[in-house]
Amino acid sequence: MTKPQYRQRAIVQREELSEDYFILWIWDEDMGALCKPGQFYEIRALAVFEDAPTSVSIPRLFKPISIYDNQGGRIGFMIKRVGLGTNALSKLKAGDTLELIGPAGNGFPLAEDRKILLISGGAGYPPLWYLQKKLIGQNKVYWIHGGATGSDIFPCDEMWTEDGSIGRKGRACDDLENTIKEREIDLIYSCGPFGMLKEATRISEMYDIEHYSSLEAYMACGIGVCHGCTVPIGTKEDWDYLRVCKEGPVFSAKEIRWEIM
Amino acid sequence: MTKPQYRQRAIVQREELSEDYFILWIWDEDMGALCKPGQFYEIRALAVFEDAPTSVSIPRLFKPISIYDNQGGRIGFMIKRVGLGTNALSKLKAGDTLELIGPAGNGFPLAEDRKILLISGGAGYPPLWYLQKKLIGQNKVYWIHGGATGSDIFPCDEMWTEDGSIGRKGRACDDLENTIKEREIDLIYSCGPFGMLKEATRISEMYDIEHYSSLEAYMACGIGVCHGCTVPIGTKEDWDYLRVCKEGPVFSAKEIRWEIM
Amino acid sequence: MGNNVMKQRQDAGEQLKTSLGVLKMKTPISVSSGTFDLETLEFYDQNCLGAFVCKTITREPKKGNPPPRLYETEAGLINSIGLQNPGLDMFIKENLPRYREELSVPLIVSFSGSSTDEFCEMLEMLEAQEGIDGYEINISCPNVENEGIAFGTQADVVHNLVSRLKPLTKRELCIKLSPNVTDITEIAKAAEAGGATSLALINSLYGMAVDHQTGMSRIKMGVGGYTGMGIKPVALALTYKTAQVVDIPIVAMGGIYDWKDALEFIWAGASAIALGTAHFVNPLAAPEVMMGLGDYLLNNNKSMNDIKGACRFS
Amino acid sequence: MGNNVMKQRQDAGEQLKTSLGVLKMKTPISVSSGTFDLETLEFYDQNCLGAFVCKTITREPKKGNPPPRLYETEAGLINSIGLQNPGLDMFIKENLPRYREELSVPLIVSFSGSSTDEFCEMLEMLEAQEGIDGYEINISCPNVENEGIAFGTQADVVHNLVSRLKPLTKRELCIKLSPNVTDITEIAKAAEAGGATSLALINSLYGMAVDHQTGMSRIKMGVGGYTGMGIKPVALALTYKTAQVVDIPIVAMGGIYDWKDALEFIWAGASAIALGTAHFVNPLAAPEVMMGLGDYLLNNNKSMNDIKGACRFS
Ligand SMILES: Cc1cc2nc3c(=O)[nH]c(=O)nc-3n(C[C@H](O)[C@H](O)[C@H](O)COP(=O)(O)OP(=O)(O)OC[C@H]3O[C@@H](n4cnc5c(N)ncnc54)[C@H](O)[C@@H]3O)c2cc1C
Ligand SMILES: Cc1cc2nc3c(=O)[nH]c(=O)nc-3n(C[C@H](O)[C@H](O)[C@H](O)COP(=O)(O)OP(=O)(O)OC[C@H]3O[C@@H](n4cnc5c(N)ncnc54)[C@H](O)[C@@H]3O)c2cc1C
Ligand SMILES: Cc1cc2nc3c(=O)[nH]c(=O)nc-3n(C[C@H](O)[C@H](O)[C@H](O)COP(=O)(O)O)c2cc1C
Ligand SMILES: Cc1cc2nc3c(=O)[nH]c(=O)nc-3n(C[C@H](O)[C@H](O)[C@H](O)COP(=O)(O)O)c2cc1C
Ligand code: FES
Ligand code: FES
Repeated sequence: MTKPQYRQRAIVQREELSEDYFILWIWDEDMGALCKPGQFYEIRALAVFEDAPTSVSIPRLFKPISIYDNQGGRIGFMIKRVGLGTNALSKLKAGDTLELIGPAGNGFPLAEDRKILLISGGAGYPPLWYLQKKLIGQNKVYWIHGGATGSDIFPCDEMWTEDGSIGRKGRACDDLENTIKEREIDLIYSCGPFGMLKEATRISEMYDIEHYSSLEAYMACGIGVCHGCTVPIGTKEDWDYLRVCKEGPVFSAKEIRWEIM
Repeated sequence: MTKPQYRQRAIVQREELSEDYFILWIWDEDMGALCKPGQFYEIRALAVFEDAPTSVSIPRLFKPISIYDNQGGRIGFMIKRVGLGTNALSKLKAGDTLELIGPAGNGFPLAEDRKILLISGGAGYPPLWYLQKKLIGQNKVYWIHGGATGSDIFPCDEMWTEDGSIGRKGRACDDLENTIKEREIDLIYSCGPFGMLKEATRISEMYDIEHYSSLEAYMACGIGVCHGCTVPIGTKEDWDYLRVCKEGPVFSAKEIRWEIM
Repeated sequence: MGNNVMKQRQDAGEQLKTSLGVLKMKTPISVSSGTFDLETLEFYDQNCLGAFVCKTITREPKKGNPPPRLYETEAGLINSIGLQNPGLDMFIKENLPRYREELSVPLIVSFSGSSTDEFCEMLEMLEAQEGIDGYEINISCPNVENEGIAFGTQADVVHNLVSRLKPLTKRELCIKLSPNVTDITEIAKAAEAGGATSLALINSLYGMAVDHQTGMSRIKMGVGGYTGMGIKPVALALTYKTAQVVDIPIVAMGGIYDWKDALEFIWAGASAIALGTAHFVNPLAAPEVMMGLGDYLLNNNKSMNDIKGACRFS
Repeated sequence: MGNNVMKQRQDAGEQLKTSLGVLKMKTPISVSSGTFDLETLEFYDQNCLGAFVCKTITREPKKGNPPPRLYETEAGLINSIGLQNPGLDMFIKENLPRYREELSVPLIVSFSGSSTDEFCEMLEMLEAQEGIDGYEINISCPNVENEGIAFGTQADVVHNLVSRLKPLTKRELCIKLSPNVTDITEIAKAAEAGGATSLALINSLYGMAVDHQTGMSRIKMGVGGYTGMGIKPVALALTYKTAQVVDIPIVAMGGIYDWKDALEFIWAGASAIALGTAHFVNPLAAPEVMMGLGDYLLNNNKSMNDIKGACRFS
C-alpha cells in the first residue's frame, strides 16, 4: 500500500450542492493513480505561519475527508459543514490552496458478480459515490441514501428523509429487510451516522450478509502514529483498538464492537 | 477627570504617511470634547467572536495609542507598525470598526508665556502634535524630532536622522544643550524612545528646566486595574510603581527613576 | 425589546441565581482578583455580576515587581504584578468606603498574609468593617516568593490556616487554590476540612516567554503567572477533579472568555465562574456572559442546579 | 540553490550540533514520544532530526483508553491515548528491526513500567538489543492511572528508580518529567542524583474540555493530557527553572511549533528540543525548524552553546 504523502494543491473548481454541502476539486494525475474507493485525505486550508498576521490564526488540525470522485486525477472532496474545520474548508474557492495528507486508509474491498446494496446517511454519501463507479459494471448495485432533510439528499436509487421532504419519510434502514429479501442482496457497503451503521449491521448479521462499514473518528495525525482515532475491532471476547486512519476506515461490520463504541 | 469609556467607532478616513506610519481618523464630537493632549486611547480592530470562523482568531489586547489630533471630535491616531497589534491596526481601512477605551491617562500640563522645547523620537511624535496645537498661540515653541531613517521624520523645526537621509545626521539630543541655551528654553515636553528621554532628562536636570516626559509601557487593561504598566516614580529614596495608564503617561521627568527602569 | 424578551430576561434572572457557602449570588458571574476594579464598571451595569472581588491586599503596602510585568503570548497573558497594593490600613481607609459607596453587588475582599498569624490579624481587622460579604484567601499567587504560594502547596498548612480563620468570621470564606501543585484535591479537601465555605480556582500557572531574537525574558522576573484562553483546559480539569472530592461550592476561573466557556465549567462542577484575562480582550465580557448563560438556560429550560456538575462521559 | 546557500547550510550543520549526556546530535531537533513515527518520515528527509523517540512501550501490550481520545481546543490538543502499544516483546520482534532498517538517526526507546522492578526488567531486555542509542524513561503519562504518573511525582521514588536503572546501561538515560507537580526542580534533582544523563520535559498537563451544549466530556475519560501551543509558557517556565538546578542536558518540549519557539527554549536552557503536537498542524514542522534555527545561528554568527541557557532579564 502506498504511504500517505503531504501535498499542497490548488483548488481547480468549487461546486455548491446544497446549503451545507459543497465539492472541492483538485487535479493531479499521480495522486489520482494512487487512490482507491473508501480511502480519504486529511485536508486543510493552507495555513500561513506569518510573522505578523492581522490576527493570530491558530493552525488547526487537518480533517479527514473521503475521496468522493477521482477521474484520472480529477479528485473531488464532497464536504458537509459541521464545525470549525469543515467551515474553514467551506470558505475556500477555486485558486486557493489545499494541504493534503493521503491517500490514507485501507479502502473498500472491491467485488464482482454480486448483488450489492449501498447504504449511506448524510455525509456518508461521498465515499460510496466513488465506490459505485468501480462497482456498477461488474455488479448489480442498489443504493439507499437517507438524511435529515432534503438538503442532505443526493442522487441514488432510494431516498429517505426524516422530515419527508424528499423521497420516503423515515430512516434509510426502515425498509432494509424487505430490500435485502426482494433484491437478494449478498454484499453491503455502508457509511453514515453511528445509529444507521449499527442498525444496518444488526440486519446484515441477521441475514448473514457480507457487510463493510466505513467508520468516522476524530483524528490528529491521519497516518497511524498518534493512536487517537481507534475503534474496537474483533470478536466479543478478543478485540483491540484499531486505527480508523490506518487499519480502517473500512471494517467488516460484524467485527466492529458496536456494543462498546 | 472623565473616566475611560468603551466605544466602537467607524474609521472615517485612513491616511498613509510613510512605509511604517499611517493615521486612522474617527469622528465623534462627544469623545472629542473629553480629550486632552498627552492622553491616549487603547484601541483595537473590532474583534468578532464568531461561532465558526474561518480560523479561530485569538482576541488580542488593545494597544495604547496617543491622541495625535482632535479637531472638534475628528480624532486621529498616528500609528507606527511594530508588532502584532499595530500590524492588525495597519490592515484597517475607512469603514472598518475600531474598538476604543479612553480617553485614558493624565495628559500634559498646559502652559502659557513660556519658551518651550518639544523633543520627540519616532513614534513619540503623535502626542506632541496635538500638544503643540494647544501651545503655539500662547508660547514660543521649538520642536526637535529624530528618527532612524527618513521614514521616521515628520514636520517640525529641526530634524535628525541616524542615517543622515533627512535633516541633521545623528540623534535628536546631540545638539540639545546649545538649543536650550540659544533659545533660552524654560519648559520641555518629550516623548520617544527610552534612551532619548533619559538623555533629555539628564540635560534638563543639568539646566534645571521643568520637563515633562510621556512614557510607554506594555498594557493590559489601560484603565488602572491590572497594575501591569507601572514605572518607578518619586525621589531616589522614596519612589513607587505608578501606572502609566492612570497616573501617567506624562510624568515630571526628574521624578522618573531612570536608573532602575 | 419586545415584552417577550423582557419577560425572558426576568425569567433568566431566576434561573441564573446561585449561591456559595454563605453568599447568595444573583448571577453566577464573578470577577477574578487583580483583573477588575471600579473602573471596569464604567463599561456596563454592575448588576450582571453576582459578586465583586477586589485585588489581593497584603498587611503592609507592596511595591510590586519591577517592570516589564506583562506579556501577551499566542494564547494568553503572562503577568508579574507581584501583588502591588496599598496595604490593609490604606485599603480600609480609602478603598473600602469607595466600594461601599459604589457597589450594589456583594463585595469579596481578597487578601494574603505572610504567616498564619498575619492572615488572622488581617481577617480580624476586616471583620471590624461593614460592607464586606466575604473573603477570598489568596494562598496561591505565583508572583510572590515565599509568601502566597508557599501556603497553597501543602495540605497541612492550608488546613491549619483555614481552621484558624474559620472561627473568626461568619462571612463567606473562600480559599483560592493554586494549580501549581501535584494534587489539587488534597489541598481542596484540607481547605474544606478546615472550614472553608467555598473554593476559588485556579490562580495563574507558572509561565514564561523569551524574545527569541535577543534571549531577553519578556517580563523582568523571568517566570510569571500564565492566564487566559490557553489555560482553560487545565482549569477545567482541576475544577472537575476538585468537584469530585469536595461538597462546598466552587468558583471556577481560568480562560473563561464567553458564555460557552462558562457553561463548560458549570457542567464540570462550578457553582459560579469568574472572568479574569477576558476583561482585557473584551471589555463587555461580563454582560455578554450573563446574556448568553441566561439564554441558554431559558432555551433549554434548565436552572444552574440542573447542569452544575452534571457533565457526562458517554 | 547557489553555491553560497549550499555552503551556508553546511556551516549551519556545524552550528546546529548539540549533545545530550552520551548522545551526539546532528541537530537539536528531536520528536516527542507518541506524536511521531516512521510514517511521518515520508514527508521529508529524516536527517533534519537529531534523534528519533518512539512511542512509549510497556512490558505487556496495552489496549489503551476507550475513544473518543482526542479533542482540539482553542489553543492545543487534549489526548487520552492511554499508552496503547504492542508490549515489549512485540516491540523487540517487530518494531525494532524496522527502526534499525529505516532509521539513519539515533533511536531513543521510550518505555514505562508499572514498578521499579519492571522498569529494570525492561531495560535489561532492551540492553540485549542492538541499534538502540538511548532510553526515555516515561514516568509522567497523565493518561494511565497509578502507573507512569505516580512515579513522576515523588522525588524519592524517582531517585530510587533512576539509581536502579543507571548501573544497567551505558546508553543515554533520559528521564521524562511531568509538569503536574508542585516543584519540578525536586524531581529533576532526584533524577540527576540517581544518574540520569539527561532530562526530557514536559509531558502533557492535565486538561479537559466539555461540549457546552450537552455537558458531554469531549474525551471519554474526562481528564486527559493537554499539549500544544497553549502549554508553551508553562513548558518554558519549567525548562528555565529546571535548567537552573541541574547540570545534565535538557530536551525541552511543549508547544514548540516553529524555530522561534525552539529558540525560546534554548535560551531558557535546553540542549535540544522536541516537536510533538506541531506535527499534527504542520507536517513539515521539523525541517522548517531546522532551517530556521540554522539561519538564525548563521546570521547571528552563534552556536548552540552560545545561546543555551543565556537568557537574560534586563
Ligand atoms: C475516514 C473519514 C472520512 C470522512 N469523509 C467525509 C466526507 O467525505 N465528507 C464529509 O463532509 N465529512 C467526512 N468525514 C467527517 C468529517 O471528517 C468531519 O465532519 C469533520 O472532521 C468535522 O470537523 P469540524 O472541525 O468541521 O467539526 P468539529 O468541530 O470537529 O465537530 C463539529 C461537531 O460535530 C461533532 N463531531 C465531529 N466529528 C464527530 C465524529 N466523528 N463523531 C461524532 N461527532 C462528531 C462534534 O462533537 C461537534 O459537535 C469523514 C470522516 C472520516 C473519519
Ligand atoms: C501611552 C502610550 C501612547 C502611545 N502612543 C503611540 C502612538 O501614538 N503611536 C504609535 O505608533 N505608538 C504609540 N505607542 C506605542 C504603542 O503602544 C506600541 O508600539 C504598541 O503597543 C506595540 O504593540 P504591537 O502589538 O504592535 O507590538 P508588540 O508585539 O507588543 O511589540 C513589538 C516589538 O516592540 C517591542 N516593544 C513593544 N512595546 C514596547 C515598549 N513599550 N517598550 C519597549 N519595547 C516594546 C517588543 O519587545 C517587540 O519586540 C504608545 C504607547 C503608550 C504606552
Ligand atoms: C494582571 C493579573 C493580576 C492578578 N492579580 C491577582 C491577585 O492580586 N490575586 C489573585 O488571587 N489572583 C490574581 N490574578 C489571577 C486571577 O485572579 C485569576 O486567578 C487568573 O487570571 C486566572 O483566570 P483567567 O484565565 O480568567 O485570567 C491576577 C491575574 C492577572 C492576569
Ligand atoms: C497523541 C499524543 C500521544 C502521546 N503519547 C506519549 C507517550 O506515549 N509517551 C510520552 O512520554 N509522551 C507522550 N505524549 C506527550 C508528548 O510526548 C509531549 O511530551 C507533549 O505532547 C508536549 O509536547 P507538545 O506540546 O509539543 O505536543 C503524547 C502526546 C500526544 C499529543
Ligand atoms: S489519527 Fe493518528 S493514528 Fe489515526
Ligand atoms: S494597563 Fe492595567 S493598570 Fe495600566
